[in-house]
Amino acid sequence: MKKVIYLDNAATTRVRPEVVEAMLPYFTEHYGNPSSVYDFSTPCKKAMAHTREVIAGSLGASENEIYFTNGGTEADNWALKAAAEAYASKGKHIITTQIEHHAVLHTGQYLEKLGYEVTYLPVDENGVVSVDALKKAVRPDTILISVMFANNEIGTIEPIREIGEVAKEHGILFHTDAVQAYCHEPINVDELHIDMLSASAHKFNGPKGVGFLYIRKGLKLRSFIHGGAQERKRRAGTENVPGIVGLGKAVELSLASMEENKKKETELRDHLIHRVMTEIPYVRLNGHPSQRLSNNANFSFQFIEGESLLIMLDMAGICGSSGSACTSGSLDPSHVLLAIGLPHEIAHGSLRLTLGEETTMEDIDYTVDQLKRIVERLRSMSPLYEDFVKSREKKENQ
Amino acid sequence: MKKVIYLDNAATTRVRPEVVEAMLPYFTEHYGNPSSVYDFSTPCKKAMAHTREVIAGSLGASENEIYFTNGGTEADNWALKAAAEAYASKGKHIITTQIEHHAVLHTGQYLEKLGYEVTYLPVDENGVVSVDALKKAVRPDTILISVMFANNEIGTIEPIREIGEVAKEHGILFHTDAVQAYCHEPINVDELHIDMLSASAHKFNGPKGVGFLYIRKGLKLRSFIHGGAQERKRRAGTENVPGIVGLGKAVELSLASMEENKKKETELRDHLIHRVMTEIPYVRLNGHPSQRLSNNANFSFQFIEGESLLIMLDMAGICGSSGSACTSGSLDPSHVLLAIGLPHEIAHGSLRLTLGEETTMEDIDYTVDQLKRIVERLRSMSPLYEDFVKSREKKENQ
Amino acid sequence: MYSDKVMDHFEHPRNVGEIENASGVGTVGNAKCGDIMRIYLDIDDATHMIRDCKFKTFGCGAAVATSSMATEMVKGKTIEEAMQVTNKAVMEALDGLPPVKVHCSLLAEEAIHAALWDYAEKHDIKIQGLEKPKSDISEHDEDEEY
Ligand SMILES: Cc1ncc(COP(=O)(O)O)c(C=O)c1O
Ligand SMILES: Cc1ncc(COP(=O)(O)O)c(C=O)c1O
Ligand code: FES
Ligand code: FES
Repeated sequence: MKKVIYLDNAATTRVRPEVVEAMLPYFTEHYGNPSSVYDFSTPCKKAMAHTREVIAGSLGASENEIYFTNGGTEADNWALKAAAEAYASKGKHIITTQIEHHAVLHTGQYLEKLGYEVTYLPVDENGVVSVDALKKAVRPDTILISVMFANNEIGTIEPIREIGEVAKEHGILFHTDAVQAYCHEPINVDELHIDMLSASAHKFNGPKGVGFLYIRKGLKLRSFIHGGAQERKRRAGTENVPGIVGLGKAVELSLASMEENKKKETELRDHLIHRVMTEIPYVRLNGHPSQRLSNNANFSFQFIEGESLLIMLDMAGICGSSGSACTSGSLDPSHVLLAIGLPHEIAHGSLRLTLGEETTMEDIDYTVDQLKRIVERLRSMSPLYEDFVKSREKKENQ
Repeated sequence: MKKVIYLDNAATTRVRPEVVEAMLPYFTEHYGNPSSVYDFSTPCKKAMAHTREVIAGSLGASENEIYFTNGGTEADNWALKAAAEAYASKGKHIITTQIEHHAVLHTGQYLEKLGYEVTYLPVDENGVVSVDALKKAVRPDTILISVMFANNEIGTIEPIREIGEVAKEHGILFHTDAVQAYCHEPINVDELHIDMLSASAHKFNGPKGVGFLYIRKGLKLRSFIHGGAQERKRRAGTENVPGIVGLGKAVELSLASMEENKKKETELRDHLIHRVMTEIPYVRLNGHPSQRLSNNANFSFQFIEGESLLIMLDMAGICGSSGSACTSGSLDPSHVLLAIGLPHEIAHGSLRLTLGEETTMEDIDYTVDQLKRIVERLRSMSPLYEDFVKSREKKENQ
Repeated sequence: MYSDKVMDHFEHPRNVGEIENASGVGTVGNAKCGDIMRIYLDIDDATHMIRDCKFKTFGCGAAVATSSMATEMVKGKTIEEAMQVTNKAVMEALDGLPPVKVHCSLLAEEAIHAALWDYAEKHDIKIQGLEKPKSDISEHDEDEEY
């Protein structure tokens, strides 16, 4: 088998072997239903309580503010729909941004159909939401602000603290989609005035199919999924105990190595960015130059198309992505890249490389070498490049 | 460690070791995001396609009618809410039963708050829904009939074929919550005129946190969870690939041994019922005497309370349940037992024992022996039994 | 779910049974969950000392354990002292109960009060602080803790 260099850690990550190890007993040994009375299910209840404690600790929250979900998408849907429902009598205006993940954007659009009004804040060329624009958008009937902690495509980290302060000042609920940031960046919900926060285990070497929504105590949010009395009557359905155990273990391991890992990733990422920017012509770095996730690099290569690039990288054993993996069902250029002002044809030629804990300097160097070759090759096939070269020659000759 | 006799297989089941085995590579080896372009995620896509094929085959459906969810509760919520939304212009009347799982009942109540009208059909003393009552309940504005395939507490199997025929005749959508029946009873969606069907892997020795909703082709049902383009744009969120692989394996294994397993379980169950009914006085069998799930036995012991019974069984190493595990957060007697006409105090003294593929005749005999001892002990502490004995003595002395 | 103390009292309940010709008998039911408890008291008419106390309970683990503990706590006490045995005191003695089970401990308190009331009626005396027992006990629904 050929070696694979996996640089798509924003799409999903490898589950750490220790996490799988921790989950295993809960499939065949401690398989009880946590809602049961008998002692046989005690290990399940304890394990769930432990994960809740670990997560609460990681956010400066308390255990009964953590609600397990089946992932980030469900958490986002729940936060937006339940907040809209709960506070409809106060108002029907919601503020979010143009660069949210589809889990928030499409939920916003759904709420618009139900009669809510949604403001999608623009961002600057680095993908940063303007706090001033937010302040101007606030209205007396605004009930919810939802701004992602860090963007999944371009890695920009948003000014969450300032946004939280605006929300607090106006008594508006503040939700943040922290799916890309949780366990990658330190987060304290009180310091940042966060009322709700979504996270997903598979983005930090935990299992797929489990995540959580933090809901600040006192919020009158109802269920999104109705049924049994699980999760203090707020999230029905038999709990995914092995998944929840894996989530807890992944949080513990990630937190323990977060600082070190960030340092290592930043170094590798900066090396990657430096080499690409200096060795490949006609390329743009997308996202904020410094205020970005330590594992994210996003480039636009002029004159070439992203999918072709991905396929050729794949042939070289490199996994990258063009826009968000979740949306690759669609052919439109990424809404995030359009929001930062890229013209369509440049947005199409973008590549996201996201590092993980296993990425090495050799991987990065190999990737850049291949990238140079592939970009050159694709450009040699591109009519856009041909036009460009010809018009440049013309200018030079004049 | 003391031996545990697990007789709560309706609450959840042990994951089969072969199922765990099948899942393992998808945590640490084939961990790609199925939405990705690169070859690295091909095994994930193939594995998901395989599960879809297996499930479609098991129901006589086609692959693009199977939508993965995170369990039975989500499938039920989706089916009811999306059908209500999609067909609201035709009418706002829904028919279901009084003995549904809370995943359906509470969703029905939620829809009532949104302005829908829900008829909850009564059942007879064996828990069977009357098809005549259903026919009378149908109105021109009825858009959905939701009747469970088999009840989770008392095991009664409902007359699904007749109900499907009524639905078909009137052009009404028919959803069945088959969480307890799927992989335990043969089901063909065409023969039974089923339009939507919910199932959950952990009820047939698959993993928790994964299930599916079958949606007949052509139904205009929308998303319930909004976001990325997964599941043909109908169910957003990164797919729980290991869970889906486990689901597929569990279906394959269960189907292969279904007939044999049913035969074995029926024999054990009948032995259990026979011994309890003949050796313990003042006991009632709940549910239909023959038209019931092969693994379900449900008794009401007069003069004693269910939780005490469960705790004492637990001390003897036996796991049973009183009412549905999911609802044990509540103190009310089970709505199912009230619906079949039991008075409160008798409903309180009920015990559900549900067998699994590992249950042996020795387990059953040991359980009955313990049960006799415990029932006697609890009755000796019961003021109700005291009153009963005294009034009986009085009558005898007269 | 339950503390070791609760489990001990459940597994080995103290004072289960009846008292023939008891000085006072009280039976109460809990409307919320349909459970029933009966307390028998044997009281010294001269000293008002509770010489013996027995119970029978149709109820959950918490109901059985609180009955057992409550009978232990009132035995050997005077009527006045027994009035101080509140459901809170019983719960504390059991190292606490799960929140959904707090109401079960009310059964024990009310059953003792009902038995004392029966005694007071039979002897035509008044007991300080004792009110006519309710036939149904229930407390306000604890709201979901958000
Ligand atoms: C920012 C962001 N929000 C939400 C999600 C959705 O999470 P999940 O796919 O785990 O449901 C993702 C990842 O796909 C994401 O990157
Ligand atoms: C009949 C029935 N429907 C729905 C459910 C809910 O399934 P899950 O807990 O897997 O979401 C269950 C089991 O708890 C059930 O027995
Ligand atoms: S030419 Fe194939 S996606 Fe545009
Ligand atoms: S639940 Fe009824 S007394 Fe405890």
